[in-house]
Amino acid sequence: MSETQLMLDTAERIFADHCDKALLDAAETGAFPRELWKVIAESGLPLLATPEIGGSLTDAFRLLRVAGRHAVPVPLAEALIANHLMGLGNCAPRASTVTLGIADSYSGEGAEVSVSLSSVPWARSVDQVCYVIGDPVEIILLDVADCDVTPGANIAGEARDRVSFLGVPDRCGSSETITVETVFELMALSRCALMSGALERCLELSCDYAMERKQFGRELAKFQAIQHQLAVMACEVAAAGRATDAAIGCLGESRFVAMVASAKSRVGEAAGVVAEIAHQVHGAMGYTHEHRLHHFTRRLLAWRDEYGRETYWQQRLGRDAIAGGADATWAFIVGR
Amino acid sequence: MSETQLMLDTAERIFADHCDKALLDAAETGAFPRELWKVIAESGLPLLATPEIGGSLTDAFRLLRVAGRHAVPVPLAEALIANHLMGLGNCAPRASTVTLGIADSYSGEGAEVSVSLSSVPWARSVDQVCYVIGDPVEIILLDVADCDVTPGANIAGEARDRVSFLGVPDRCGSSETITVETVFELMALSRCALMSGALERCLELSCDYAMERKQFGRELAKFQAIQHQLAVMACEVAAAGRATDAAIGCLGESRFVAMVASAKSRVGEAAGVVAEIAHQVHGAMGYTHEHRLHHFTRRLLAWRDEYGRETYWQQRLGRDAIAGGADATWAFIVGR
Amino acid sequence: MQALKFDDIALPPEAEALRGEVRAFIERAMPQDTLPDSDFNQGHDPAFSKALAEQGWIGMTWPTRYGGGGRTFFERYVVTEELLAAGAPVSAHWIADRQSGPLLLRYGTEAQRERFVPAIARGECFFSIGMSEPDSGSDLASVRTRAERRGEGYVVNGTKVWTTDAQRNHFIIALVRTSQTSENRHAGLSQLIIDLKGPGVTVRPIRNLAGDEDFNEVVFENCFVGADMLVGSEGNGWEQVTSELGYERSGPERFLSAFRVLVEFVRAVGPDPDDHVAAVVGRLVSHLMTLRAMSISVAGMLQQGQNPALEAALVKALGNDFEKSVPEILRVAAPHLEEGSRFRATLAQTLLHAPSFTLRGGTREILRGVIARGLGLR
Amino acid sequence: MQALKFDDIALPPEAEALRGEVRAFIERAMPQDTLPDSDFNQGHDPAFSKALAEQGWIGMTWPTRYGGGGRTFFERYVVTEELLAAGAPVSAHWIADRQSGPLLLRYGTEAQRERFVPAIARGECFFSIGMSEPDSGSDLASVRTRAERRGEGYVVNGTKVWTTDAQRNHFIIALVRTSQTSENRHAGLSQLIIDLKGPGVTVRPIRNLAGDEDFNEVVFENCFVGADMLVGSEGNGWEQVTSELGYERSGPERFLSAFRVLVEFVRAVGPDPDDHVAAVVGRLVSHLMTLRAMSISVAGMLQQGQNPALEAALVKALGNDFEKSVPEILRVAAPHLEEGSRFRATLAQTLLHAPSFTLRGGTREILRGVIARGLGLR
Repeated sequence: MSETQLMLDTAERIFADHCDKALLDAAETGAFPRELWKVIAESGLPLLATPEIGGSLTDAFRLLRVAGRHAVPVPLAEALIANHLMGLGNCAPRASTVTLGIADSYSGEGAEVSVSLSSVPWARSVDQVCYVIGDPVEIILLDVADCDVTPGANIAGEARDRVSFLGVPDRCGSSETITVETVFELMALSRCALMSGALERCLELSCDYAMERKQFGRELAKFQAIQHQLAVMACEVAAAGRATDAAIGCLGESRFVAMVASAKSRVGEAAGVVAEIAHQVHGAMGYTHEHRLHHFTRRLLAWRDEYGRETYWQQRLGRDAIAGGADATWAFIVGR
Repeated sequence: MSETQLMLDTAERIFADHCDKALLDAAETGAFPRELWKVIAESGLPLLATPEIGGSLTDAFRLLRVAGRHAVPVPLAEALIANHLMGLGNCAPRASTVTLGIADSYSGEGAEVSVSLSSVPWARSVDQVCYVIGDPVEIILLDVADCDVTPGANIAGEARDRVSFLGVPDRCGSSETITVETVFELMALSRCALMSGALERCLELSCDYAMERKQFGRELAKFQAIQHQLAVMACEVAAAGRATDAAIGCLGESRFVAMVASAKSRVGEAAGVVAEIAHQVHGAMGYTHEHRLHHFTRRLLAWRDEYGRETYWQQRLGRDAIAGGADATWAFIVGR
Repeated sequence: MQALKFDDIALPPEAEALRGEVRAFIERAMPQDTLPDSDFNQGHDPAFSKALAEQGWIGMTWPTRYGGGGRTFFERYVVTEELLAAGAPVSAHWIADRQSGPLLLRYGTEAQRERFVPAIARGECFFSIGMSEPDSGSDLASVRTRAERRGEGYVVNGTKVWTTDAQRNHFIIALVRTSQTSENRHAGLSQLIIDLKGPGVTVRPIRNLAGDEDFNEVVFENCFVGADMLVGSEGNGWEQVTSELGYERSGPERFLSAFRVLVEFVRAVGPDPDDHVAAVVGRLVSHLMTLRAMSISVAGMLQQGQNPALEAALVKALGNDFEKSVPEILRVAAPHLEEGSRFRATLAQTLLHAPSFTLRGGTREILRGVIARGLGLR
Repeated sequence: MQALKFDDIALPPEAEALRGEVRAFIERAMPQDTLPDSDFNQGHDPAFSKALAEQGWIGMTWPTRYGGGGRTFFERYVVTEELLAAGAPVSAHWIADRQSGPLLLRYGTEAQRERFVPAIARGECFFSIGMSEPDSGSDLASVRTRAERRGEGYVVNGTKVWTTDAQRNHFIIALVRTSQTSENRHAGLSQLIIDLKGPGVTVRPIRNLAGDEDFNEVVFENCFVGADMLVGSEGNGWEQVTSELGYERSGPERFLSAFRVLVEFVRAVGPDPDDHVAAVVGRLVSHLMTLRAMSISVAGMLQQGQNPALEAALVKALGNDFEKSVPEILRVAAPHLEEGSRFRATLAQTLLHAPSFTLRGGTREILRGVIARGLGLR
């Protein structure tokens, strides 16, 4: 635990040092923050979930929550999971920088394949793109140099690129312990963790602003209506954090899918409510580009859509809950 | 217009004089308020929408709004529409008391029919039950004495009886100007009008209570959070009233169905919000049977379900709106 | 701003081990003639409470020397949530088990503990709460019921109101004023145990809007109460009540009150509903799973001796809003509302009781105020 | 409690007669290169405004002797709602048409009327509002920009902020302090017309979170303004501003801002969606039909010379909450969010702009306060 805390403190320091307003603004115009990425890589953080260094996926998701607090504009979630997958494939992590995508069209016989991946974070700026395919899954690495990359961005200005590849990819092992679905679930959880951090930050920014800003001669925080809005916000932030932790706590268990479904849905709901209240409290100031609030609120709006909207996960969770029949609804919720 | 106002004032006086707490309580245990019904009948109000006395359906719905303000526990809406239907069928209104139902199962050849109607207001206490059937519609009157009546009640304790009949009913004419659906729509609008009145009353009761009741040394009304809740309530009450009036204003027009759908859905939504806030503001006091608030809030909960829940009308309205295609959405809303 | 801290605590194996037993008991002991209701205020059934006590499931966390079970909060949590989820009738022993027992163990005299606590644990002694008064609302410090010293005890005069089950329970622990109002509105209050069937006490049931009689008005007229019935020390009532309110903060009863509506909804929609119905169920399930995890965190933090006051208020505020929303959400999501179906009956019952959900232990306004204070805003 | 009074007013035939013409014009004049946006703040297009003016649809209700159309509020209503529903670019002339023109007609000097009003009606003269300041928030009485008498005019110093389109428009009507703050915070304020391109005025665009520059900071440094640019009388600014805010109270712009998202949603789901999608559309349509009826009532009551202040605030508060909820509701109701679809693009644009919906003419808090006052609660 204390080793984990040490790691989180290190990460917090790195992120706080580097992720200032200027860096976030630059990243959102498409400038990859190489210096930050180098520091992060040197710290070993992207390897946290590879068996080699004894780290765990649990720590990786805790790290992402801290990253969310700072809107860290690098593909850290992708690198963490890609390296984890390479580890599962018994393939040593590379010195190269790597991102991760989901193959949305794939064909190929023999060695040569044609694959395309949409919305890959920062594909344009890294060395390799990882994805998984098949059953049992093969872990594949593409050299970006061999790919067609079309830059794109999500609503938060985060790089989300389209990647096409035709050729013989680098197959770096396979795994029986996971499926293509598992990777989707892990990535959904990564967005929960990132959102939980960003939500905390929105609450802090809003409370600070309310304490500081005066209107009609007294601080906003003294108005009962504002207090109640911030209370509602705190409820949502707390629920999101708890739902995320609960899912992280079930990694590797049979409950995991249900917990991820619950978390992604619950956190996604919180994201909408919190973003709205945060802007409501901040007024015109929070609507400016100059204020840092929007780096967090726009990411919330983007991340809640990535790897399954609320509706998607609610349908899955609902069908699973219903499957056992009405009298087993409670047992489903409790997990036993 | 002034004649209408005179009628509404008369009605207001009759309802205010008679519909006290004791009468409402008694009616909810199943005791039909005969004295009140007699006074109403003598005033001619139930005949407001029959061609004979030159009244109009518009006035009938305005009257129902006043009735809703007093939770008048007699089948006034049913009598108004039944008498209107008898008028359409060129059949003189009877001296007898009448209610109205929707046939939910019907069979019969020749003169003899078997029909059953569910949730008929006060069937047990009136002389006749009116319903319509067929295309073109026939207006039918059943003598309650010839029916099987199973007493029942809705969530508000209002008499809603099941009526079965086997035999030769009293056919009192037919009409080409309406359909079975029209009657359903008129009844849905009757519930909008009743709810609009009850909603206004809930707002009044809540504002009065907040002005009167002290907590922590000052009136509830002085707390910003309570003010804001009452403001939200006022918005809903206003919307419900306006939606109802708009539908009443379209009686006989091709827009009528859309306007009723919009009104029943919008008013039903308002009912839930307003009932909740009213109880929130009233605290424990409003939860007691002794307080009059619940006569209105429970009726709101009942009436929003009668003649089509929100969902039902939303689906119909939505399908109609979609039918013209995306670029005609606006024209649908405007009605041209 | 104070950080929101919910430790990632799961129920330990020894608590989970109990679950099967509890379910088997419920299967056996659940009355068949009423609609199950997850609202802890519904269903006052002394026989059921007695049977529960025989399992050792009342006063579970209390010391064995007072008839308690010496078990953990987690074990109690499992029993409580299973009972509520099943809609079992728990109202008779509820307050005694959750509030009065712990209060007496903490502040009571040895004689009080010996007299009342084992009886509660046996399911033979039921308590009511005597806090609210006709004009107090959420403002407990405005209590006006007076207790004047007279000989070996107190003479009590005044009126308590909204006292759940006072007409059925044995005792009330009343918050009374033992000295005049001073500058400090919280001073001069004390707690007395009063026999609800004793002389000088009149209990008048108050019908609620659903037609049931759960609430009561309790009037004390020159009611003599022995000094040995003073709980804790004279004048310390405010502090005691405040800590007592802590017990009712964030258990599963804070978000499960409408649970049976969900169960009947799932039954009504059948095994293969459309996408929207599935999503509605999934959404409510995700809220329940999350609230439950938060609530278990608070239980665990209490077990570790922490004081998670802000976190408890968050659970309570969220849970309250959630349980009120459940019947409204399921009502419009239901494909049909069949007359006479279990879903419709459960829905109607819960809709009528829903206004009472927020009356318990602080309105929404009060809770949000507590949270705002926790956030450092006031 | 004051009764809520919405007369059942429908648009009269002469107003409806205009609708076809307006639609034909939009069909013809609508720019093809941008996504239609129903937010009145989006789309500053002087050419479009000019074309609109040529139809006689700017300053429609103003006297013909000042270049106005002498038409009714109802006719203006039809033009406005058709433009917004189509997502036409109306931002350039919006403030001049809705606020500045009426203000000058009511309070301006004859010379001001003759100079500005016909130019506005020709679509050649655009105005901005100069009320908010860096520290004022919703509290307009705290204005600190000073205007000191100097010779034949005033010297203005201070900063206005959140001034929409100041970098593109011609004039600003600034609320300034012409005498020292006194006990009465509302005294000593005046309104001046200031040339945004003139000496002593610096306009700095403020980028918003969507990356656009609509807002500006407007700095006055020893900016000389002739006395003939004083609107109304010196010291009467507060009253004038309050009546000016009335003009922006409850038109269709209060609930249509997100309308194009609904249109694209209907396009995306196709002609035969499932029941839930149909219900979602029906629900939003019912809200729109209701808000529109309420809004037309207010227009009609204004036309009759009534002052429906409470009713206007109700429409605005409801409309605001509604238009913010639209993108959120449609986002989760959409069966899929196809990358690159018009629905997704419109949704994203509206989600980013949604925080600004409540910044206009009073936050939710302010509006609810106005309503509470109307209800007699404060």
